[in-house]
Amino acid sequence: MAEQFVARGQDLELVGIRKEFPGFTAIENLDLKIPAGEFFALLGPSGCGKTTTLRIIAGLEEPTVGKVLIGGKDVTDTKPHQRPVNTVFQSYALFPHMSVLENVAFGLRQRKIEEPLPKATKALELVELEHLANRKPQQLSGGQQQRVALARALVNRPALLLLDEPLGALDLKLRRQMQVELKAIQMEVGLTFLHVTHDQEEAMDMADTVAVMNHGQIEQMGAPEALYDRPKTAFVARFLGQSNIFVGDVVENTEHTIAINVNGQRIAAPKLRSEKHEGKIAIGVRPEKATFHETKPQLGSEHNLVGPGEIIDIRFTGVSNQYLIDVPGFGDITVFAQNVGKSPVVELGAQVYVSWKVEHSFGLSDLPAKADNDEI
Amino acid sequence: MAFVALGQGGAKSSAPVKNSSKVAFILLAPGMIYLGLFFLTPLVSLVITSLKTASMTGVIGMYDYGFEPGNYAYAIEQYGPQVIRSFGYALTATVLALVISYPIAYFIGVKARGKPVLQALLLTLVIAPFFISFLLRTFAWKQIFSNEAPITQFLQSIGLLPSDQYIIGTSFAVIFGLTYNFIPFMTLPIYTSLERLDVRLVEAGSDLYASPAKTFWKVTFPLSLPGVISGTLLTFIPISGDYVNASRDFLGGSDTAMIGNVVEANYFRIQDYPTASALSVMLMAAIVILVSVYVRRSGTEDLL
Amino acid sequence: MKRGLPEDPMMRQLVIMAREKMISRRAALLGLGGTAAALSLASCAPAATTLTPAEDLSDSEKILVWHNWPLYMDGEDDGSYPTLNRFMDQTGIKVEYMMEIDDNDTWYAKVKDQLALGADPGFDVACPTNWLVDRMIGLGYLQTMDNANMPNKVANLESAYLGNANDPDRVLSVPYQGIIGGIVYNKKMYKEATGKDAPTSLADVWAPELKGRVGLISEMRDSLGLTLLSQGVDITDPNSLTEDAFNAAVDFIAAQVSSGQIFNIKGNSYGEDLTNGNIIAALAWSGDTTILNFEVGEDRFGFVVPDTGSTISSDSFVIPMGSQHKKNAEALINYYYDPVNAAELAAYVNYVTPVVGAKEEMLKTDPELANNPLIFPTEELLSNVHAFRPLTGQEEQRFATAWQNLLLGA
Amino acid sequence: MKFSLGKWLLPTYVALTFIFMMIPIVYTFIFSFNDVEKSNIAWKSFTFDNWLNVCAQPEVCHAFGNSIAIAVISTLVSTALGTAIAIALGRYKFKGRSATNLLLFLPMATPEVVMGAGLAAQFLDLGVAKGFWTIVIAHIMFTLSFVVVTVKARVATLDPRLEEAGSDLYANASSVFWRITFPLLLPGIMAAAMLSFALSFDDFIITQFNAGPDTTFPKFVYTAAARGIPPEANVIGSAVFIVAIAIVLVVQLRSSLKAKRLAK
Repeated sequence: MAEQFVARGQDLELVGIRKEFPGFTAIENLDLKIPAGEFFALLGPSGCGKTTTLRIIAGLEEPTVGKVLIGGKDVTDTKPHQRPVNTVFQSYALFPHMSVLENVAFGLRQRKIEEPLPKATKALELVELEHLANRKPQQLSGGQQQRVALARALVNRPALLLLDEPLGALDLKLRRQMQVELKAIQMEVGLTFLHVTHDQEEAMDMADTVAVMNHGQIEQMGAPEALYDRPKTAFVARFLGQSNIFVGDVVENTEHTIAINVNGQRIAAPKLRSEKHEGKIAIGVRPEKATFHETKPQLGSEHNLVGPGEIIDIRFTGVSNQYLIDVPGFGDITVFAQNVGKSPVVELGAQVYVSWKVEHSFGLSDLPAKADNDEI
Repeated sequence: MAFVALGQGGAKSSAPVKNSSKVAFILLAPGMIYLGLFFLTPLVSLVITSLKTASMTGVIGMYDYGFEPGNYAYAIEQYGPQVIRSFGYALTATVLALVISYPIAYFIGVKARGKPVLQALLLTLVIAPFFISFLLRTFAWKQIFSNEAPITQFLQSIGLLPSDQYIIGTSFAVIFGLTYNFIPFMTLPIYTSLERLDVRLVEAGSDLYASPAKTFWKVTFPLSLPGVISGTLLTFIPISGDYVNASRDFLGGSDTAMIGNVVEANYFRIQDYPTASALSVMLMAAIVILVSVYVRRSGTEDLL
Repeated sequence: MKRGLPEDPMMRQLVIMAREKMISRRAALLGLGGTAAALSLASCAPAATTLTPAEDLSDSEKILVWHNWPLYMDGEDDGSYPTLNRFMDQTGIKVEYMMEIDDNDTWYAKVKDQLALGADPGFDVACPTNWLVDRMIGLGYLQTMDNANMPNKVANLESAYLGNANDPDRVLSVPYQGIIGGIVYNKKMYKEATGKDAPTSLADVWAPELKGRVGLISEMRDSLGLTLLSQGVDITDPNSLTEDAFNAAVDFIAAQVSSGQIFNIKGNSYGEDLTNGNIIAALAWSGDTTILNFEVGEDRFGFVVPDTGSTISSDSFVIPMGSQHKKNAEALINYYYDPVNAAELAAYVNYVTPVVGAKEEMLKTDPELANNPLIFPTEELLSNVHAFRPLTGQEEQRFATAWQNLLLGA
Repeated sequence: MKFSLGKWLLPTYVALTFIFMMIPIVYTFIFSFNDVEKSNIAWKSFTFDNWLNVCAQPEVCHAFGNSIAIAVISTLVSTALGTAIAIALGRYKFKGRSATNLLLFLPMATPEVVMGAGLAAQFLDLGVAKGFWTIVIAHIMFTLSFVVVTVKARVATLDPRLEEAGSDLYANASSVFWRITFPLLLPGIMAAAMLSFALSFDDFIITQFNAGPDTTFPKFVYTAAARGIPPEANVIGSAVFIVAIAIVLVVQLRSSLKAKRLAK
């Protein structure tokens, strides 16, 4: 067993994982490969199967079908304690009957590693909690408990560290601070991190690679920027940030551009940024990429233009204003405008036009489901 | 049965339950086999014994396997009054215990809330009688109520008790003893459910109903019902089978015998095992029917 | 239903034998064991399993467990047990003396499983009452003792106890004490209540002045025996003591209970009711009177044999098949058949001693007690004392049930 | 209850009831100092002798020793069996769950006389001689369900993630149990063991049916009641009471103080 433990991250590979529970299927068919040393985030709404995936990797659940490989080795049939994997649980799961130090030393003791206490103390130093070593977990604040849980996992130098929404229970400020710390620690120790979260900002902020999961399947995977810039499905487009999505039949299919007809108006997207090129497709744009005009602007074919519509809601969020514009035949369109001193730019009820550059459009592989619309 | 979970609260965690029949089986098997061997099979033995016939040898205490439902008819015919008396005593003592216990449970569970030391002390006082032999306590009452004791003399002197009547040996003494002995069994479950009662509900109630009595009957009491049910069952069942209090050597007399006394006498004195078993089977059946009706009516399925 | 002679020839023979035994009153009333044993043996023979005595370890294990009744050993009140301690000193046998028998039935219920298996029932020697001894002999639960180890018994056993059909040498059970049943009463309270010095008949006990102040011992053969005698029934005779007669007596007692005449029917604790004044008079045992007086420290209680006659029974040493200390038990029996020891014991327990020479010994130490007819009954007293006739298994079951149902109330 | 809201009425009632509850206990205690030889009925004079020479009545001590031995053995077994069942019920899904619950509930809903007579009938049929071990068997049987209920309540409050965290941290199944599950369940298991001990120690009815010639403290008291309970029995009863109350008070006060501290 001991040779499995290396002070360096290892690859994780999931092959054809399927997990059925009585009455429902949590994971449909999952293939996933996380290279060693990467900070990988599994992002999705609750119930999408991400926690189940994590539990399968940790060995706490058995997959119905499929294999789990860590460092190229098939560990599907091994017990949790035999896997070079540690988990930081959402609820921290600190042992209430042991001191902080004993909690951290637990894994070391189980593996009969020499000098467990000095090593545990070192790990506590890493999370800056060595002064609380003799306290009981219940006597610590939420953030402190979270750091103990992290130290308890990290001290084992696992090939793979699993983080199950570890920041979920913290308040916003603490969460930001912990995000920074987590990332710093990951860089420092160079382990493979698999972070499960439903917080898209957290995922984008910390991860090298983000996988968006929905209904037991990974919908899209990639670097945070790429994912945000070019979502491939309506779900990703709406779960990762906000999107305005328009559905229509393809009326134009040239070398560089795809255009659809929405209620008589042409909306175009670059062909390279489109998943489908014919039939009924959906084209979207991020709200911050769109601008509005109080009078109908004269724009060329490199712009999409819809309107006029009525501003039905204005929300002030500090750095920007969010405008909700009801364009007949298009539904509600969201536009973010930088807060550059004059706020709001226009009044509620004003008639405006919305435009954006065609190069900012993205064409989706599917059509938005009703439910996805409701989420926004 | 909540009283045993004393001081542990009843917080149900939404723990995901592991799905492993194999491990569960290994954990369950020894205990369940034990109960099967020494609880269920004995009940079957009881039924078999209750149908045995007198041995052809005519030796006292010897019976042959057989099918003699007449044992039941005999038991009912011969011991009907004792059976009725048992349930009458049990019912009276249960109601008395409930009336006496509820205010105590209310005080500890609601009024003493937020004073953990007081609460702990009072709870200890409630369970204190458990720690001195039940027989010694009952015997003490016998002495306290004996004919020459001051209490009897006093009651006779003020005319509350005729001069040729005594306390010991009467139904009053037996019901008194039964009530006394089972008060803790009633208090603890009621306390447990009142302890979990959200005081804000009572406050909301008094907000809406104004009268404390109405608040009590409309809010507090219904919320404590699971404890009341648990308590009444915990009191009624053991009382209906008790034979110590009604024994002549304790608080009983010539016409206080209960089912338990009949079973004891038939078992130990005349070795009429079939009759003793038939009575036990009938007692068990009556209790099972009563419990299931009671539980169904009050809607508390989760007795454990 | 009048009961004639049984149909079964063997039973018939036994009953005839039993009746022949009654020719000598004294012999009949004290020689209880044999006839009854023969009767019950005959009736239960098919069920009796053949048990074999356990290996006797007396030579290596100097211990002995003795089950006996309370108030049945000298020095019991302060735990000093003078005669018993002397026995232990003399023989080196450590006796564990346990007051386990409060009631023949409940004691028997406790030990019968082990007896039936021939296993160690928790005692090496015990002194149950003759009717229960009969049952145990009939079932083959008892070891045969060796007279060679009990020379005192051979020499001093009251001749009236010899000559049983089933146990001619009394080697299956050896009498410990004889018990006379009669009326125990509180002298002062009785006088206050009735104006009379002492009750003379059972009718006195049922007098309205004693309403609610009468106790009854729960031993069927004594309480009902006295009642039956008062109703003119000859309790030694199956033709007189029929089931109808028995049931009539039960009904009579039941009426006394329901009218409130009888305060309680109890085992040994009737003594407590007497000492704390719950009751004034009781149908009870002779020997307890002296002990109760000793306990209260004054001559408070008296005992009378009712004019219609008293009951008598005996408690006997028995050794169960499962005992591994038969020789130790025999040594104990032999010890208590030494007249000196028997006299010392009798002076304390005040029951009828079966040991010849005990009276002479007691005359030396306590002449007054030696002339106590309750310990050394006179012929006159014995002429009015009767033993409850042996019952067949079925009879015993029915009688005992009727009696228990009375005790359980309506 | 209408009146209970009166400031003093309810506390007064509670105080009076507690005094009432204590009467026979105090009586038993006082009469343990009575200078009598045998039947401890009327008060004679004060003495410490009964306390100093408890075993002057060897039967009392013998019965007490038996009771302790039986209670210890049956508590150990029923606590082990019951804890396993409680864990299975609280942690695992399995078929026949409701049947299991029913089988566990039934002994608590069965009058003792029925259980006692039933088991005795079985021993009779099997030709088993009753004695020490049949008492132990009977006591394990009727205390088992109470152990399950008590421990189950504790299992319900135990976060299963803690056990998962243990196995995640390289602890095998037995380490997880002994280092995590067991210590966390310990308060519940201790409570169950105490309850089981108390139930066994004080049981009379089931014991009487299955004791054979062996005796226990309650059985001794029952038998002795017929001729007067010796003061030594009061001594043992009072001593057990004092020790038990001391233990319970310490445990209760400690846990309530702890709860108070944590609540802050």
